[in-house]
Amino acid sequence: MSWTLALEAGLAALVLGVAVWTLSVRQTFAAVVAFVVYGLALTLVWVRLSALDVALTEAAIGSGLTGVLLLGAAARLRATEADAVAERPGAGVRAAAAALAALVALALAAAVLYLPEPAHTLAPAAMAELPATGMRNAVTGVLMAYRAADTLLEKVVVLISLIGVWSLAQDKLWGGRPGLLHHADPDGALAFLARRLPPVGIVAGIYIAWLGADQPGGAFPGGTIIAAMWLLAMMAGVTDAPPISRRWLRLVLVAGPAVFLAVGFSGFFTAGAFLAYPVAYAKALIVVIEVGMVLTIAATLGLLMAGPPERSDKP
Amino acid sequence: MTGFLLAAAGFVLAMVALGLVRILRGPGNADRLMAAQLMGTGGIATLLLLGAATDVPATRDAALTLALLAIFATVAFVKGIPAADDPDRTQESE
Amino acid sequence: MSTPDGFLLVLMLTAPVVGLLIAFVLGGRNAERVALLTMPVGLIIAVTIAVALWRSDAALVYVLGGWAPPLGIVLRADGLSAAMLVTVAVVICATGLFARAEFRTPEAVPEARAPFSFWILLLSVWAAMNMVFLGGDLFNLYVALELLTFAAVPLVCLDGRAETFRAALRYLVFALFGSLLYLLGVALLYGAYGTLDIAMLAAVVRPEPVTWVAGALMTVGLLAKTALFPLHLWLPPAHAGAPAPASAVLSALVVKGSFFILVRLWFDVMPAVPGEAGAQLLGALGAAAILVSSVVALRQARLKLLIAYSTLAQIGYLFLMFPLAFDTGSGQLVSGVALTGGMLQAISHATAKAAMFMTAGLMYQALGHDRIAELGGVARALPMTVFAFGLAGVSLIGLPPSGGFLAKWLLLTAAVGGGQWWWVAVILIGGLLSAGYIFKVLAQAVGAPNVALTLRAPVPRHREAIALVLALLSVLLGLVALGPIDLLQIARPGLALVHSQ
Amino acid sequence: MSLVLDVFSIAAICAGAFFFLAGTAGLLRFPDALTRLHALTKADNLGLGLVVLGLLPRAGGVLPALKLIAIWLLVLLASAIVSQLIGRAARRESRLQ
Amino acid sequence: MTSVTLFGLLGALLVGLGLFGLLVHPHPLRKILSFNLLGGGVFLLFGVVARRGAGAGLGGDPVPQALVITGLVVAFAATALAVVLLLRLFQESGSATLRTDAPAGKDAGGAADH
Repeated sequence: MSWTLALEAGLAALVLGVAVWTLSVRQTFAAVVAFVVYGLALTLVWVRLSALDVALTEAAIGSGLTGVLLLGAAARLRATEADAVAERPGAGVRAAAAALAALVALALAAAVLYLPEPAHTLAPAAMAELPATGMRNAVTGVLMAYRAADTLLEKVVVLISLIGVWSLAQDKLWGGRPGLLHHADPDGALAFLARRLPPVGIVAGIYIAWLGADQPGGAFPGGTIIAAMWLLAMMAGVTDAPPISRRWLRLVLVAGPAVFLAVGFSGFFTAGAFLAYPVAYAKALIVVIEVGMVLTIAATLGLLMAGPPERSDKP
Repeated sequence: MTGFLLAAAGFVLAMVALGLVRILRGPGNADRLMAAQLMGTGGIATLLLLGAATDVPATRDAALTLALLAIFATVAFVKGIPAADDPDRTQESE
Repeated sequence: MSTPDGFLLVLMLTAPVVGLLIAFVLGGRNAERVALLTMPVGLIIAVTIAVALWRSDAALVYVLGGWAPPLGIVLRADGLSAAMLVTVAVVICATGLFARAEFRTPEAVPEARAPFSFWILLLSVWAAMNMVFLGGDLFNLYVALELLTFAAVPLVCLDGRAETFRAALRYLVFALFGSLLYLLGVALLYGAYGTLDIAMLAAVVRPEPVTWVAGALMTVGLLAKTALFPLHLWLPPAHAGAPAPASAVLSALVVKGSFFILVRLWFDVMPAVPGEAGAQLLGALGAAAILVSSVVALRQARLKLLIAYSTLAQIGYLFLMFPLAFDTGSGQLVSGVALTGGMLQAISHATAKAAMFMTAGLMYQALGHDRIAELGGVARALPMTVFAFGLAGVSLIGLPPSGGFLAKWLLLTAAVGGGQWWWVAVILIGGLLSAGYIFKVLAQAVGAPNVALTLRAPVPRHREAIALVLALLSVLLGLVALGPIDLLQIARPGLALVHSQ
Repeated sequence: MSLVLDVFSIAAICAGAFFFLAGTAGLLRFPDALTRLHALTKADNLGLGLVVLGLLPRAGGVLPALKLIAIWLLVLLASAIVSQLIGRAARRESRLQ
Repeated sequence: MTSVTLFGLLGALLVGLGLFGLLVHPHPLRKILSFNLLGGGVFLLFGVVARRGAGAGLGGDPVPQALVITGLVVAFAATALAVVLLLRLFQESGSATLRTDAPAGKDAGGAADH
C-alpha cells in the first residue's frame, strides 16, 4: 500500500467517522460541530480528487457558511431538542430505514464499481474548445461558457431563495433590517477582529475570484469569502445589515444575473447565439460577468445568512 | 522528500483526527469547538503539506480560504450562548 | 443545429426571468405591474411556439451559446413542451388576474411583504416550468427543479401562520430529498455514458445495472416531488393551507413540473429500461393513489382539503399512462394514444384544478370559512362561482365533452386495445368516486342554508368570471379531439417504430 | 545547498508535527477547558508556524512564500481571538451549569 | 484498490448514512444536517466520476466538477431557506415538530381555517 493510498484511506475513515458521529450524537450542537469537521475533511478529499475548484468552494460554502448557519440555528433551537427525543421512531421503523439506506448504498457501490472502463470524459473536448473562451481554467470555461445557462439559472435560484427567506418575515417588519441586532464590545476582541480581518479577506476574495480565469478559483469561492467578511462585520456589530427595501441593495442583488442576461442577449448580435461570446472579446465579457457575479454572490449569501427582516427600519 | 511530506501530512491529519474525540466527550460545547478549531488548523497544515508534496500550488488558496473562515464557527457559537452580561451579546428581535 | 424559430425558446425562458428581476428592483406596486405586463408577453411567445411547431411539424431546437452537446446545452420543444407551455401560460395569466384583489399593496405602505413576494414567486414558478419543458439536459433540469421548489415552498406559507410554516417545511424536506435522489441518478448516468443531453443519452443508454439504479433513484425522487402515493403526505396541508391563488398554482402547475421530467426520463431517455414490471408498478401506484385519495377526499369536512386530496387522486391518473404506453412487442414505452391521454389529463387537470381552488377561495372569502357542511345556500348567493366549481368538477369526473373525458377516454382506449382490463376498472371506479366528492360539495351548495347565510365580503364579478373561464376551458378542451390534439405528437420519437410493425 | 534546505525543511516540519501531537494530547488529557485551550493555541501558533517555516524553501518564489506567511498570520490572528472568545464562553458555560 | 474506488465507496456509504438520518431523525434541524451529509455523498460521486475522466492534461473531467460547484451553491441556498423556515416555525408555534397532529401553537384560533 502506497503512502498516498494510506493517507486517503485514513481520510476516508475520518469522513466516515465524522458522518456517523453527526448522525448518532444526541446533542444537536455536537452534531453540527461534527458536521463542520465533515466539511473540512471533504475539502481535503476534493484536493485528493484533483478538483481544486471544488475544494475552494467546499471550504468556503460547504464547511464555512453552512456550518455557521447551522450552529446559529442549533443555538436558537436548543429548547426543542427534548421534545424531538420523544418523537423518535420505534425499532421497527428504524430497522426498515436502515435496510432501505443499506440497499441504496449497496446499489450505489455496485454501480460505482461497474462504471465503464475506460471512463467517458469530456476533458479533451473541454480543453479543445477552451481557447475560444479566453479562459485557461477548464472548470471556469464550463461554468461561464459551455454550461453558462446552468450558471445563469443558478444565480436566479439563489436570488429566489433569498426572496423566499425574506417572505417569511413578519408583516410589520417588512422593509426592515435582516437578522438580530448585534452588539459588540467596541474595544473587545471580536470588534478588533471585525475591523482587521475584512480588508484582508476582501482582497483575498477578489484575488481568488480573479484567479478563476486561469487557475482554480472563481466567482463562487471569491464571492463567498467576501460574504463571510461582511457577515463577520455584522456579527461583531461593526456594521449593520441594510434595510431590505433599499434600492441600491436590490440593484446589487440582481447585478450578476442582469449582466449575465445582458451579455447573453448581446451574443445574439455579436456572436450569433444567446450566451455566445465573440472570440476576441470572450475573456473581457466573462470578466465583466464575473465582477457582477462576485458582487451579487457576496451580497446574496451574506443576506441569506442574516435571515429575514427582524427589526423595523424606523428608529 | 515527497514521501516525507505525505507522511507528515498523514501524521498531522491523524493527530487532529484523534483530537476529535473531544467532540464526543465534551463536556462543554466550548471543548467541542476547540476540537473543531484544532481540526481547522490541522486541515490547513495538511493542505499545505499535500500541496507541496504533489506540487499543486492551488492548494495554498484552499488553505487561505480555510484560514479566513476559521474564526466563523467560534463567532457563531459565542453569539449563540445566552448571557445578558456579555458585552458581545445579540439582541432578540423586537 | 438550431432551428430558425429556435430563438423563441430563449425568449420564452428569459421573459419571466427578466420580469422578475425588474419586479424585484422596482418593488412595491410596480412588482405587480411588471408581473402583469410580463404575462401577456409570455402567453404570446408560448402560442407563437405552438404555432411554429404546428407549421414546421418538427422540434424547435436552440443550441445555447453555440456550444453543441455533450459539452453544451440545448433547448428543445416538441409537442409535449409546446402544449404544456401554452397551458402554463394560460393558467399563470388567469391566476395573475385573479390574484390582483388578494395581493394588492395596501395604500398606506410603499411595499408589503405578501404582494411583493407573491408576484415575484409567481414569475419564478413560471420561469422554472418553462425551463422544465424546454431543457434538453438532465442537470439543467435539476437546476430548474430546484428553482421550482424554492419558488413554490414560500408560496405555501405566505400568510405566515404556524401550520403553514410547518406544511411548507415538510414540503421542503420532501422536495430536497427528491432532488438529491434525482441528482444522484444524474451523476451515475454521466459516469456511465459521459453525457447528460437527453437526445444523446437516448441513443446510447442500455438496460444494465447502472441505468436501473440511476433510473430507480431518479424516479423515486421525482415521485416524491409529484406527491404520488405513498410519497404524498406533504401535499394536502401544503396545498390546502396556501392562499387561494397560490394553491391554484401549486396544485395545477407545480406538481406537473416533476411529472414532466419523469415523462422525459421514461419516454425519451430510457424507454426500454424500465421494462413491463416497472411500468406496471408505476401504474399500480397511480391506481392506489386514485382509489385511496378519492376515498379520503370523500371524507373531508373542509373544501380546500377535499380539493387537495382530489389533486392526489388526479395525479394518480397521470401514472396510468406508463403501463398503457408499454409496448410488449418492442419491450419499451412508446409515444402513442396513452401518452396523449396522460398529457391531456395533465392539461385538463391544470385548468380545472386552478379554477376549483379559485372558486374555493371565493367561497372562503364570502363565507369566512370553507366547511362543506355549512355551504348551504351559497349557490344562490354566488351562482357563477358554484357553476364554475361544477364545470371544473365535470372535467375532473370525466364527463363528455370535457378534457378530462377525452383524456380518460384515450386511456381507456389504450387499456382495451392492449388488453389490460384491470386499468379500465380503476378508471371507472375513480370516476365514480370523484363524482361522489364533487356532488357532495354541490349538493350542499345548492341546498337550503341551515342558518341564514350572510356574506362577509362581496365577491367581485370579474374574479368569478376568471374561475369560470378556466373551468370552461377545461370542459371545452375535449374539442381538441377535432384536430389540435395532434400537436402533442409532433416531434415525438417511436411512432415510426410502431407503424412499421 | 539543497541538502541543507531539505534537512531544514524536515527538521522544521517534524517539530511542527510534534506540536500538533502535543496539542492533541493536551486537548485530550488536560483537566479543564482553559488548560485545553492553552494546548490548542500551541498547535495553532507553533505547529502550523513550523510547518510553514519548513515549507518556505519549497514555495518556489517570493510571492507564494508570502502567501504561506499570510496564511500563518491569519491563523495566528484567528487563534488569538478564538482563544479569548472560547475562554470567556467556557467560563460562562461553566457558570450556567 | 485505487483512490477512485475508495472515494466512490465512501460516497455510496455517505449517501446511505444521510438517507438513514433523513428518515429516522424527527428533529427538522437534524433532517437538514442529514440532507447536507447526503449532499456531500452525492457530490463525492460526481467527484469520483470526474476523477475517472482525467485526461488532456487535466486532473479530472471539468464538467462534473463544474456541476458540483453549482450544486454546492444550490444546496447552501436550500439549507438557508430550510433553517429560516424552521426558526420561524419555532417562533410562531414554540415548537419545532413536523408532526401533523402537533398542537397549533399561539394562533390556535384560526388554525387550519384557510
